[in-house]
Formats: sequence, C-alpha cells, structure tokens
Amino acid sequence: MNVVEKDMKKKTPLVEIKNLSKSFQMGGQELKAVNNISLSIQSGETVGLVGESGCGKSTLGKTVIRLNRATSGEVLFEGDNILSLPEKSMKKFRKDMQIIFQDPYASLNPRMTVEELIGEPLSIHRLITGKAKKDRIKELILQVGLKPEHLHRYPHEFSGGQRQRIGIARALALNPKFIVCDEPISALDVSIQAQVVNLLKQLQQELGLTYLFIAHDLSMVKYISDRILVMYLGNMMELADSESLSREPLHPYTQALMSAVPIPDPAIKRERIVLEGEVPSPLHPPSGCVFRTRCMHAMDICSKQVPTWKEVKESHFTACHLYN
Amino acid sequence: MSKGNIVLTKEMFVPAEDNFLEAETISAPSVSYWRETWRRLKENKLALFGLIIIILLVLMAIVGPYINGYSYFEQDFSKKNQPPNSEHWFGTDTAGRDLFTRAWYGARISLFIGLMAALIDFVVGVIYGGISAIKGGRTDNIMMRIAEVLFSIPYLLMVILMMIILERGIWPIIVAMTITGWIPMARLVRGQVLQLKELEYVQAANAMGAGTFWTLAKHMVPNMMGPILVNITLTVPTAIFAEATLSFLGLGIPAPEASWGTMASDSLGSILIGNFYQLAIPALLISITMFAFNVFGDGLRDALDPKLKK
Amino acid sequence: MLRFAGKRLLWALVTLWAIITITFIIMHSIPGDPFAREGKMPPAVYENLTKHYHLDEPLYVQYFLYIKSLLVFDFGPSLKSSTLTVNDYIEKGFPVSLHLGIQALLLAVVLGLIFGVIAALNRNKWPDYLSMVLAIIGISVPSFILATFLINYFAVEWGLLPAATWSSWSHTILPTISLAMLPMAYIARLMRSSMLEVLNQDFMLTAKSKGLNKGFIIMKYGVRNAILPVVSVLGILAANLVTGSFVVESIFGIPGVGELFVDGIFNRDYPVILGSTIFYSMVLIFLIFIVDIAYFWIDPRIKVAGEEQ
Amino acid sequence: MDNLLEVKDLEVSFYTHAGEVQAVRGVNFAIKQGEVVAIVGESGCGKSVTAKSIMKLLPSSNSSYKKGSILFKGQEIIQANEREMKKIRGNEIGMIFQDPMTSLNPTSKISDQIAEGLRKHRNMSRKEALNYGIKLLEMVGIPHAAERIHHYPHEFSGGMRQRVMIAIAIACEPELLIADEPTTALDVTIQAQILKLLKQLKDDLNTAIVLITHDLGVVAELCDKVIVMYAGKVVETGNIAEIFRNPRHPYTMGLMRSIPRLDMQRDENLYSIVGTPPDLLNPPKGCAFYSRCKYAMKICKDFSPEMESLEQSQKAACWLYHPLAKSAVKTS
Amino acid sequence: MRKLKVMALFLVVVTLLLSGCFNNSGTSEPTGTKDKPGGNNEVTEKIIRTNSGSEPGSLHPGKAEGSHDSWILDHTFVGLIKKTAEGKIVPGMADTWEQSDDSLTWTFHLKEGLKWSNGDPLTATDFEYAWKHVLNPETASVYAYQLYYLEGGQEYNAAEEGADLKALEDKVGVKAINNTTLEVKLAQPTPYFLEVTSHFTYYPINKKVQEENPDWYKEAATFVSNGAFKLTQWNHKENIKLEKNENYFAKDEIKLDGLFFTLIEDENTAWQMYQSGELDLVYPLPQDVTGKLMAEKDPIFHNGPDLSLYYLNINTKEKPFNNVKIRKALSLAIDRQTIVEHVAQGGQKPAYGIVPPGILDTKGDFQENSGDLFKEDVEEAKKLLAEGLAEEGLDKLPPFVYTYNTLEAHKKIAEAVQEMWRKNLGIEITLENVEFQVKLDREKAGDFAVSRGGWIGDYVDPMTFLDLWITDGPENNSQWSNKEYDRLIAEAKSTMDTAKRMKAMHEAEKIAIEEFPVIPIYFYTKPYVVRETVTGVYAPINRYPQMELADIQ
Repeated sequence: MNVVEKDMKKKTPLVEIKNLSKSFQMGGQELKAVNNISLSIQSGETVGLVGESGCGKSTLGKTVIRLNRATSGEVLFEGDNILSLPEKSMKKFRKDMQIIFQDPYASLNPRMTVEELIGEPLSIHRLITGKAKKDRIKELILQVGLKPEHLHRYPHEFSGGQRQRIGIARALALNPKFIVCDEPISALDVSIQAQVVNLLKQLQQELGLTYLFIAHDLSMVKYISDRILVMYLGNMMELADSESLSREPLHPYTQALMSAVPIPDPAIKRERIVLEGEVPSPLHPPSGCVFRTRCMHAMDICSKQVPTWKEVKESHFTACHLYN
Repeated sequence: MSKGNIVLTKEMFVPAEDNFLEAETISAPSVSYWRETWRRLKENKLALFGLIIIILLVLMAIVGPYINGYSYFEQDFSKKNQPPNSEHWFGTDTAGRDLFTRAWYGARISLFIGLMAALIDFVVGVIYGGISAIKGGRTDNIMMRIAEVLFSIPYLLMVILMMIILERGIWPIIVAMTITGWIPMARLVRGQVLQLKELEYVQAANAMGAGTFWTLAKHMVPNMMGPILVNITLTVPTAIFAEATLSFLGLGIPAPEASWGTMASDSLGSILIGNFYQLAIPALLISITMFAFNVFGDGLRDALDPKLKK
Repeated sequence: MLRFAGKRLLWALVTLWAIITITFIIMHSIPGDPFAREGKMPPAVYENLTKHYHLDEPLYVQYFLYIKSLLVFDFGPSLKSSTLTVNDYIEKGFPVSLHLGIQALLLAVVLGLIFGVIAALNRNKWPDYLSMVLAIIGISVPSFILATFLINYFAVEWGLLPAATWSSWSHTILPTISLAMLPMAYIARLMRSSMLEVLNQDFMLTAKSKGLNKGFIIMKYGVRNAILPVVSVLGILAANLVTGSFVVESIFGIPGVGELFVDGIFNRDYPVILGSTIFYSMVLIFLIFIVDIAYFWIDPRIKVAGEEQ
Repeated sequence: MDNLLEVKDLEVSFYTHAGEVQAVRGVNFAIKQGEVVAIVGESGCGKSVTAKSIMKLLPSSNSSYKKGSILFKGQEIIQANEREMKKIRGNEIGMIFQDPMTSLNPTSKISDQIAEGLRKHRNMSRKEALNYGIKLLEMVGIPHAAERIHHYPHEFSGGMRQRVMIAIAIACEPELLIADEPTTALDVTIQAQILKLLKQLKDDLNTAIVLITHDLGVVAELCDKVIVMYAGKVVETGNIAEIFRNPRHPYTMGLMRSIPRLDMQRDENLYSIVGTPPDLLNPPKGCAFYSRCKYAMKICKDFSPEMESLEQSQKAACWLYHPLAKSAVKTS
Repeated sequence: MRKLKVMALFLVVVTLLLSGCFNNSGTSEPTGTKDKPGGNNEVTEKIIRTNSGSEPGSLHPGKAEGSHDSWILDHTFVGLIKKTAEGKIVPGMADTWEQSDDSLTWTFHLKEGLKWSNGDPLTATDFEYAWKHVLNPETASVYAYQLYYLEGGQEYNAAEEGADLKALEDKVGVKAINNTTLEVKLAQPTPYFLEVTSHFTYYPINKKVQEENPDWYKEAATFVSNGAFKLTQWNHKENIKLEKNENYFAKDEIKLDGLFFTLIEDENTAWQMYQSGELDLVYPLPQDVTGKLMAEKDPIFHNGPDLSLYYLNINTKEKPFNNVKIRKALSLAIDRQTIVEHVAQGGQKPAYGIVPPGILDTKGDFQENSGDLFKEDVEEAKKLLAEGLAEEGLDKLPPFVYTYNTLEAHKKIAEAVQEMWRKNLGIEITLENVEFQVKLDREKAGDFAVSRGGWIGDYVDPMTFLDLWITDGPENNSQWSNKEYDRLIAEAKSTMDTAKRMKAMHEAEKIAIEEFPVIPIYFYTKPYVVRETVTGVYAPINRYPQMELADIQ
C-alpha cells in the first residue's frame, strides 16, 4: 500500500466512530464500559485495540458492529450511521461487517457441521443456494487452509487453531469489508497464533479487508496493526502508528504494557515496569485520569482533571497530563 | 543410531516430500453429537433399561387392549373381584371388567396424557421462555411476573375452569396438566436462552444478520434440547401422576374409560376388603412408568452433559 | 438489605394484587353457587343468604369490599361455616400444616441429600442405582396410594402406629412419610446431578492437591457447593409442604389448611378460595424471600440485587 | 544424584469409548532442589497430564500409569497409597492451577482454604493457621492481608486469586511447586506480576518449580531448564541458554520463531508451524512431528527417533542429528 | 461458631416438633373400647368414638345445615317431640299438645322444670325466640323454609329490604302464652307438622345466651344446649366431644358418659380407624366394605332404612326425551337388582316407585301398599324404544350424555347403567362427571339429557318426595309437567283427611311412574358398623344412627 493510496482513502474512512459510549446497568448503577471513543478506520487498514481485560475493548468492538446497543455516539459505515438504522435495514450492512470471536470453542455451534457453519451466513442472506453455495463453501475452507473433507465434521473434532480458521471462513463467506477480530488468538497456543495471524494478514492482502484487531497482547497487535489504540477502563489512552507507538510509547500505561510483554530470550535482562495492583472497578472509576491509581508518574492534577486527548506528535495522540 | 532390528540406510534420510499432506488430517472417525449422546446413553445400563420399559409400555398400550379379547367397558358382575387367573390375567374389578385390558387401555390414556402434556409444555414453554429471554428487559420482567402470578393462582380453580370451557373428555385433563405445567419449562428455556444469548456462536449469528427466529431455531433450540429433553422425560410421568391425583379428587377422565389414575383411585377401597391386586396393578404401572422415565431422564441428562464426559 | 427487602415487599404486593384479581375473576366465571344445593331453597332464603354475604352486590362492589377488608387482614367469613371465618381456618390450620410440613421437609431434605450425594459419588455403580431406585419409588407412588398402604400396614395390619387424626407425635409419622416421599426423591435427584457437576470442578482438584481427607473434601467442597440448586427450589417446595396437602390431610384427617384449597373451590366458598390463595401466595413469596436470603448466606457470590458493595 | 524428583519412562493412558488415548508416551526428566524446570508444549501434548501424574491427581476411573516411575525424594509415587499421597500433597508438593477463577472453592473464605492445609500438615491451631495465612498472603503481595483473608474468592480479581492459589500452594513450604499454566488466563500486566512473584518465591524459599506453559516468553524469564514436549513425548531438553540460543528440534525451532518480537517488521511474515498435533488415540508410529516438520525425512515417517545428547545438557529426539542425515539438513 | 448456630437451630426445630403443637394436648382423646372388637372392661368412661365427616358448618340449630351438623345437634338438642327407634312420636320438651279443629292452631305444653345445660330454665319463650330467629331474614338461615309452615313465616323470611321487620316478626304464628305453653299457628293445615317439629330448625335456643353472646355456638366453652349431651370439647376440624348433660330431663335413660366425634372425611380412613381400634362406630362406610360385611353377615354390621331415593333426571324438554315411551324404555332396561347387589352393595331396595319404604300409610307402609309400580322388561323396553323412535321420526337414539357428580359411587352406577343400556337397548351414551356445583348449575339451566339425582326426605311423609315434580317445582329438574299430577298434589296438601291425602298421593305416584320424568333406581339404606360391645344404637329412617340410648357392655 503506497502513500498515495493511503491518502486517498483517508478522505473516506470505511468506519468512523464518533463519541461512542456504552453503559450497562448493574444493580441500579451505571457501568461505563466504553466512554466517548472516537476513531476512524480507513479501508484496508488494521487498527489494533489493546488493553487489559475489562477495559471495554470487546464491548467497543461489538458496539461498533451493533451487536450491542450503543448508549450514545455514532458509527458511520461508509458514511451511514448504522446505529440509528432500524433493525431491518441493518441486515444489508451485516454482510459488510463481520466478527471473529475469541473462544474458538464457544463461537461455533457444536450441533452444526463445518459445512453448515460456514454456509450459515449464505443461508441467512439467501445469496446463493445449491451447487453455487457448495462451491463457495469449498472455496472458503480451502482459503483458510483446511480441506473439503473436513466439511462434514463437527467443531469438537477440530483443534483450537482449526476452529478459529473455521470461524474466519464463516466471517469471510459474505465478502465483508470490515472484520472485528475480537481477541482471535488469545485462546490459542503460541505456535497456532502465528498460523491464524498469518492467515488474517494474507486474507487482508488478497481481499482488501479492514480489521479492528482486539488483543491484550501488544506484541502480536503491533505486528499485525497499522495503528494501535490503547484503552484503559473504557477510555482512550493513546493512539498512534504501531511503529511509533512501540518505538516511543507516550502514555505511562502503554509503556507498562510494552514492558510487560515477556521476551523469549533469557539473554536479555531488562528492568521491567511491573504495574502494581489491579484495574479498578469500572463501576467506580477513579476521578480525573482513570489510570492514575496505578501510574508511576501520577501527579496532583491527575486526580482532579481528566486529561485531554491531543496530538502530541504527528498522528500520535494521547491523553496524559505529562504532555500538557 | 540403530535400534536393534532396524537397519538404517542413507535413502531413509532424504527429505520427505509429501509429509505436509497429513498435517490437517483428523484420524478419529467423525462422531456427531447425537451419536455420541446415544453411545453414552447405551453405556448407562439403567437408563437403557428405562428406555426399553418405555418402549414396551408404549407397545403394550397399542396392542394390549386387544390381546385377550375383553373390552375395557364390558361388565360381568358374575365375575367381579376375581384375583389374577388364567382367564383374567390381571383379575377383574368390582364390575367384573377385565383388568388386563383396562390396564393397557389405561396405559393409552395415561401415556397420551403424559406425552401431550409434555408436548404442550414444550411448545408453550419454549415460545414463552424464548420470547421472554430474547426480548429481555421490561418485557422479560413482565412476562416472568405473569408466570409467577399464574403459578400462585389455585391450580384446581383453573382445572375446573378448563373443564368447563373445554367440556368433557380427555382434553380438559391435558390442558389442566399444562395450565401451569409449562411455567417450569418456560423458566428453564428462559435461563438457557439467557445463557446461550451470551455465547459467541449466537452472537456470531447475530453478526451475520440472522433474525430472532433463525437464531432461536438454528442455534438455541438445538443446543437447549438436552435440558429440555430431560425436563420432558420428567413432565411425562409428572402428568401421569397429576392425572392420578386429579382422579383422586374425582376430576379424572370420564367413565367408563380407564386411566391408571382413575383405576388407582377407583380401587382405593379394594385394599380395605383385601382385593390388593386391584390397587396394586395401576399403582405398579404408574410406578414402573415413573421409574422408567426417571431413570431414562437421568441417563439422558448424564449422556447429554458434555461436562460429565469421561 | 432494607432497601432490598422494601423493594421485594412492594413487588410482592403488586404480585399479590394481580393474583387476587385474577383469582377473583376466575372464580366468579366458573359455574356454581355457594348456596346451590340439591334441595329446595325458596328464593327468599337464597336472597337472605346472598344479602348476608354481600353476594347480591355487583361484582366490582364485592371486589372492592373484599380488598377493603383485606387491608385490615380480614379474609372474610366462610360461606359454608358460620362458625369459623377464613382467618380462623388459617389460624387453626396453619400451625398444624406447618408442623407437618416442617417435619416432612426435614425428612425430605436430610434423606434426599444423603441419597443424592451417595448416588453422585458412586455414579453408575450399585449405590447410585440403589439410591435412585429408592428415590424414584418416592416419586412414583402417588401420595394417596402411599398413604392408604401405610395406614393399612402400619395401623391396621401391624398395629404399630395410629391410623389417622392429629393427636400425638406418633400420629404424625405416617403423614410425614407420605408427604416427604415426593420432595425427598426430587431433592435426591437434584442433589445427584448438582453434585456430579461440582465433582468436576477445578477446585475439587485444588482440594485434593492440598492433601485433604476425602470426607472433608466431599463435605466442604462438594456438598457445600452442590447444595445451592437444592436451596433454590426449597422455597417452592417448602411453601407447598407447609401449606398442607389436601390429599394427605384428608386421608389422615389432619386439621391443617390443605383442605381449604380444594374444599373452598368445590364448595364455591369464595372468601375461602381467595383467602387460601392469598395465604399460599404470601407463604410462597415469604419463603422465596427467605430462600434468597439463605442463598445469600450460603453462596457468598450472590449479591442481593440492589445491594452493591 | 540428589534429584528431588525423577520421572522415568512415564507412560499414562486414558480410556475413552473410542479407545486408549496415550497421553504421555515415555517422559524422562529430573529436578534438583531449588531448580525451575519448564515443561513447554502445545495443548494436548501431555504436559498437564505429566504434572498431575506427579501428584496422582488423575481420575482413577479412566486413567492409568502404564509404565515408568515417578520418584519423589526417592519415594515411588506410582506405588504410593492414598494415605501416603495425602502426606505428600500440599505438604511436600504444592500445585497451582491454570484458572484461578475456578480453582478456589467459591463458598469458603480464603482463610479457611489456606488454613486447611496448615492445620492438617502442620497441626496448627485455627488461630495459628489464620495468622500464618495472613503472613502468606502478605508474602504473595496481597495488600491488607489481615482483612482480605476473611473474604471470599469472588471478591478477588483474577490476578489476586492466582496469588491466593500460590499462597495456598506454598503454605506448607513444599519442596516442589507444580505450576500448571499459572499465567495463561491472566492479562499481560498481571502475568508479569505473577512471574515476578514466582521468581521471588524461588529465591526466598529455594523451592523447586515445575512450570508448565506454552509460552516461551514466560520460560525465558524464570526457568533454569526447559523440557519441550510434543504429542506425549519429550522432544528436547536442555538448560535455558542452550535451548534459546540454539534450539535443535524442529518443533522447538518452530515454537521459537513463531513468537512475534516487538522489534519485528510488519511486513515480515511470522513463522508458523503448519497443521495440528496428531491424535493420541492413534499416535503415528514414526516421529509425531513428521507431518508438520519442514525437515522431515523418509525415515521420520516410520521410525521414532531417540533422545540424543547434543550439547552439555541439551538433548533432542530427532533424526536430523543422526550421522546419516547431514545431507538432508542442507537441502532444506 | 456457625456450626454451633446451625446445631442450635436444628435442636430448636426438633424440640418444637417433638413437643408438638397438638390442639388437644391436655384435653383427652378417650381411650374407649380399645383394640379388637369385643373391647375390654378396663374402660372407666363409657364413650362411643365415631367419625363425623368434616368440620360442622354450624352447631347453631338455626344455622346448621347438612346431615353431619344435624348428627351432633340430634345428640345435643331436643325439640318439642322425639321419635323412638320405631319411628313413633313421643313427648320431647313438650309433654302434651293439641290441635284446633281446623288444624291450624297447635298448642304445646312443655314439661315442668326443664333446664338448659348451663342450668338456665328452659321456657316456651326460648322456642318462640328460636323460631323467629331462624325466620329473621338477617339470620340468613338456609333451612328457614322449614318454618314456612308457620303463619306469616314465609312473609317474614322473605321480607324485602326496608320492610318493617318488627311488624312482620310479630305476625309470625308462634307465641309463648306462658313459660310452659307454646301456641303455634300454621299457614295451612299440615298433617305432618308434628313430625316436622323434630327437625333441628325447630329446636329451641337459649334466648338469654343468644342475646348476651351471639357467638355462643362457636366454641365448646359457651355452648348451651338442652339435649342428652352437652358439648364439652370442640377442636375445630379435629374432634368434638359430648358429655352427658346432667340437666337433661331424661338423664336417667342416658347410660353413656359421652360421645367422641373424630372429624374425618375419608371413609376409607374412618373404616381403617375402626379396624385399628380407634373408632367404635363408623358411618358412612366404603361401598366395598359394606358389600363384604353384608355378605359375611358380620355382627358388627347394621343397616338401617333411609328416607331417600336414588334416581335419574331425564330432561323431558329435550328431544327425544319428551317422548314417554323412550323414557319408559330407558327405565325398563335397567336391572336394578344387579345395581343394588353388585354396585351399590348396601342392601338397598330396588325402586319401582318414588316413595321409599318406612312412611306410614293409612294402614301399613306407603311403599308396600304401592307395590312395584312397574316391571323391568328388556323386550318391552326394546319395543317401546322402537315405537318411541318411530313417533319421533328417528331410526336411532341420538347419542346423549349422562351427567353425574364426582363421586366414586355415582360413577360406578353410571357405568353399570351405561352398560345395561348398551347391552339391552344397543344405545351408546357418554358419561360425564362434573363437579357437584357444575351439575346443579347445568340442571338448573336445563343443560343436560340424563343426570343423576338423589333426594333425602325432609320429613317422614310421602309428600316430601311427591311434591318435587309439580310443574315448575324448584327441584323439578326434568321440567316435567302434568296437570293431573299437580292437581292431586294440591289436593293432598290441602286436606287433613289422611285417607284422602294418601289416596291422592298414591295416584300421583302412579302418574309419575307412568310418565317417568325420573327413573327411580333404588331406595338408600344406612349401613354402619358398631362394635358388638355397644348396644342400643338405632338408625331412624331420616336420621343418622342415634347413640343417645346406647350403652357399652
């Protein structure tokens, strides 16, 4: 992808998230899972979404493709606000956006054969039937590196990685433009993770897909993403090119995340930033900067004022009082 | 590096070309979920025994009333209160009717009541519980409250109401069985749907643009079948049991038809004059049926629960 | 906790109101008349009776009159008894049904749990089969048959226990057994499946890895966790037991409240129908509330709704 | 040899309706006092089964030790009866499980769950056990331990629960701690905390640790020795420096190379091992890795390689290191 | 700590249960004759233990209803007259009485020195007060119509709202002339009036007690009566204990110390309690047991006559049952002997008429004098059916429904009748059991074809049966109407001439049997068991077994 292309697409983002918030009601209290997120995703781009569990990244992913009802904000898909559409007209958009789930065991209906699983989106949209459908399914299963002989088997007969590939094939069936990858590799063995990531990358190149890639593991995200958004407690912490983010993480949280990644090399000894404590309850987020309770640079102002989101360097945004 | 009898040659150490062909091969034979369940069920001898009894009962209900040439209603007072003998295998009742024929005729009615009650419970329960859980929120709340209220309204009052609305026959009994019988089923389904709703494959279906009905039919019902089936195997005997209790209150099926419940309640007095067998026969049949369905249900539960997989 | 209780109370009142209203409608929509009988009743007598019990008023007036008297906890008179009011019936009958119900419940719970645990620990072996067969016998014999058999053998044939009535503790044994069999079997089955599930949990392995004794593990790790589903059904079970069983009470001649539910309906004794329904619902709602509290007590994970830390 | 634990030729099988699953097919390793050994491999490779075998925690109804021996301080575990095992479990060997969310009894307070082992193995009074429990919780880094000990598991987060699990496992100061994927279910930041804790424990208590993981990153941080398992067998062992510097078995190489590094370029393709591990119901008669191996040779299909010493402590089971195989390596 | 708490709770519950909250702890359940029939002689108190269905609705004579209420009232109260075991009328509270020539005014002279069980003197005023109390519309007495024989009785009871009740009350034809003289004025001559005064609505109540405490009848402690026994213990819904009333005028005739009624509804259980020695007298009995005991001629078994008829209503307004031949065919095709012998099993008498035996005619028994008014004849029935169908233009009897109310005994009879009709006439009918209330409702609405009916005589006179089927009679569910019948009944009602009355009633019965508005099945009996050690129990035709004069050996 050359620079010119990139610039062209920049003008018409495929997905534009504007001030998106999502709250849940918990025993009469409001849990802000996603708080005021804005993000544009260009066509053909992969945006990584990183944060610890419970930071709202999955909720964001699901809200963007309207698996959850947003509390406020907009999601423009090719210019249309899909959040305000009636359920009926939403079906049209469903073809263009898909999701791959985290748990390869839970995301496939155990009572269906692989053929039924992959063919399901085709059946729902009644796009093609009969032989055409059979052929398409065969094509899909080959595309994800499995064999047609697997079509009549049930999910439980496959290994985690194979299942994840079945899930990918299913997501591809409708030729979507945009896929939310909701931690697709977290549940897999390291050796299998590479398989899946390579496959996703390869498909992106072949089919021009756009990904929102959610993970809690920076190393893999960094590898697959063009840009990375770091979230903490439902809030945006930092957004940048994956290169510049890993080279020069600005937000202390990002720094800690980077540091936490274990390096498979006993020779490298480094001083790790180990974050103390746990993520606070999202029911009672800290005042001001939500990260301040675990931040080694926390200042007075952090508890009083919410840091503003600003572009500290070119295309490198962060919300931290350190950069005020 | 040679291992006793293996002779290693240089040719063996050339790169294998076709080794990747087997990389994704699954060697185990394909086993579908239901076949796996059936196999596990077969291992449970008691459950299998239950199933065989159920099949036998159903068979006897079909052919039993024709076997020895008596009718279920013909009275012959000269032969009343005969203990089981070669002519009347189960003996005769106080009106000289053949108990063997009546018992199997009763099996028809009792099993029919049981099965219909289960079927209606299933249909109503799945629809009600399903809608409640899928709609969620306020609708769910209201629907569940309604069920709660219904549960507290005197059962008998509704039975009598049904008997009046539906007139005579077997249907008021069946409706009476199900009038609140579906509520546990609805609760079960609701719970299951709530759980399944969160499962990723259901969400995946939503993401594909599947409608409510599709999700319910394709993903939810098949995956709830386990608990539902188990519940059904328990509804059948419960309905048979409840019919017996209604018979005790005199609200059973109309005479001279026989159900196990009416036979049992009719012959309660027989134990007082030593005609033990008149009560024992329906009581035993009810017990055997309950037993069969219960052990089968238990076995089915075990077989269907993948967590209990060895 | 108080807020929670208050909320529950409010809900209970709304539920009760709905139950009263629906029951009121149903009972007036089925044919029959509390004063109808096989005999001549001159119209005047009939009118006097209906006037006396306000049954000549339009239904909505009767409804409001009833609700009004309910507000002072007056369930009204019984149309069939000029001696006892519905309040009297409940006051006199409930302690008896309660006593019998608690006894049956204790028996059912204790035996049910034991059978269930034994069955689960010996899954698909003979103790499992044996305890399930025992439990299923409990489920399979309708209580009216069981009661008749029990009286016939224990009282008439062997003379070990009194046949019926409610006059000493030995009189309570047979009805307790008759009443307890079904819930016992139910609890045993529930406990078995719940216990099987718990036995497969990770923490069972943790317990084992600590080198604890098997009995200790089974009790503290197994039963303690497996009992939760049993507790959750205990509310309805207990409500049904302590409000009496018509069958058992009428066979044993026990002066409980069980007969109210059936006799009231058969006699079209409207205040009794309503009174017994409300009474049952209140007991049910109360017991479910208690069970929720108990649940909270047993299962620390459950936070009572509306009560966040 | 002052080996704390010695596993020799261990073979463990499970029996399912489909037949015998040979989960562990001959495993050898030894652990010395205070040593940290990692057992690495994909899920289903038998590493967890090996760990549970050491504690005799496998369900007796459908599994059996086929062969081999497990010697713990010279005592044969396989022959030990329940009474003897009870003395070992929790007392001399502690164990941490993968999922801290399900490994604690949800209906008991933490205090009870810690105290149980102490009271049994150390004959402590209730009060002593409680005080000691608080000390343990402080040791594993739980703030306000004196107060928190009275809480229930669900009141702790995942990371905290894993700390509690660790506290329980080390309560009786076992000489061996088996950690079965202790960080897999945790977030990276929490994983870092737990690893730090384990490292510190090892230093403080001189406990030998068997760490089971599929994540080589974790191994590099903590361990002295690595055992790589594949399809129920050990395919490579060695000390950590050797293995990371120069992995010899193609499977180990693959594992190493499939980990993305932060310094990797985006357009570089990740190395990946194709395919899936074989079904242990019918294990291949040759090398189990044959169908996924880039260097596979004809011999690998039919003959299983033996473990071969390659470096000081490094051993691998691969035909590539057979004298006859030189040419084959070159061509790949 | 928690374990301790749980243990403590458990102990509390268990102690609570074992100590028991039995109503009658402290009060005694009599031991009576223990164990085997034949009893033993260790008994110090002579108490008969028996069963009395469910809790009495009321033990106030003016409010009571139902037979088992009256059973206890019979033993606690006594009216103006009493009846002997043979059915003879003897003085009760009244010593003598006379009627005016027009038979409209009766004067009763009470015995001297009568006392209530609490020692209060019993006067004629108590009778006047009691009767007027029953008739008072505000009392809402179910059996008020039993007093409609009195002049002004019906008018008072049927008073509209706002009417001058006092004035109406004063017009009621009962008056205490002095303490011992009661004057009664009747609305019309009533030949069986004397008989009627033995009904419990005519029992006196203690005016003083009633006025001071209107709830006196609800508990044993405040209960005041004038009969052979007084109520000393009433554990509601459990049991009732009566003890000998020392103030009873004929207390010397009373040998028993008391009666103990266990309130148990289930007949089977009651019989089992007899078997296990917990009861001495059981009525009613389960059918099967009756049959067995009768067949074995067990000495404990007794069978009294009963003033009641089992019959089937036929809806004469509905086609084809408007056809007499069809009705008759149905009746003739029923084998009553079989029903009595094998189904009802209580030694009942097949009914070939309407009036049960036991009612005095001018000479002998009314029923015996009537004789069998028709004969069962299957061939005749077939012929009649064919003719009837032809007249109605039908070739087959359309299927119809036989409605009976929920009771084992009714069901068995219905099944037998169904079979007989099927076998003898080749007709198929459906049986429908409905709740009693629903059956009444349907009958009132004429929504039935054939329904089971039963009638218990209110007083011992054929009229209590025969006036059921007058045109538009309240119990005329068959909706049958026959002018001649109506005329005969009216004639019998208006005359005091016994011969004329009886003749008219015999004729009326004949008409009813010719037209079969109802199909009589059998006349009930009253089977009961009583231990052999108990003597002197007798069962009057319209009463439960009387134990007043019983004794225990």
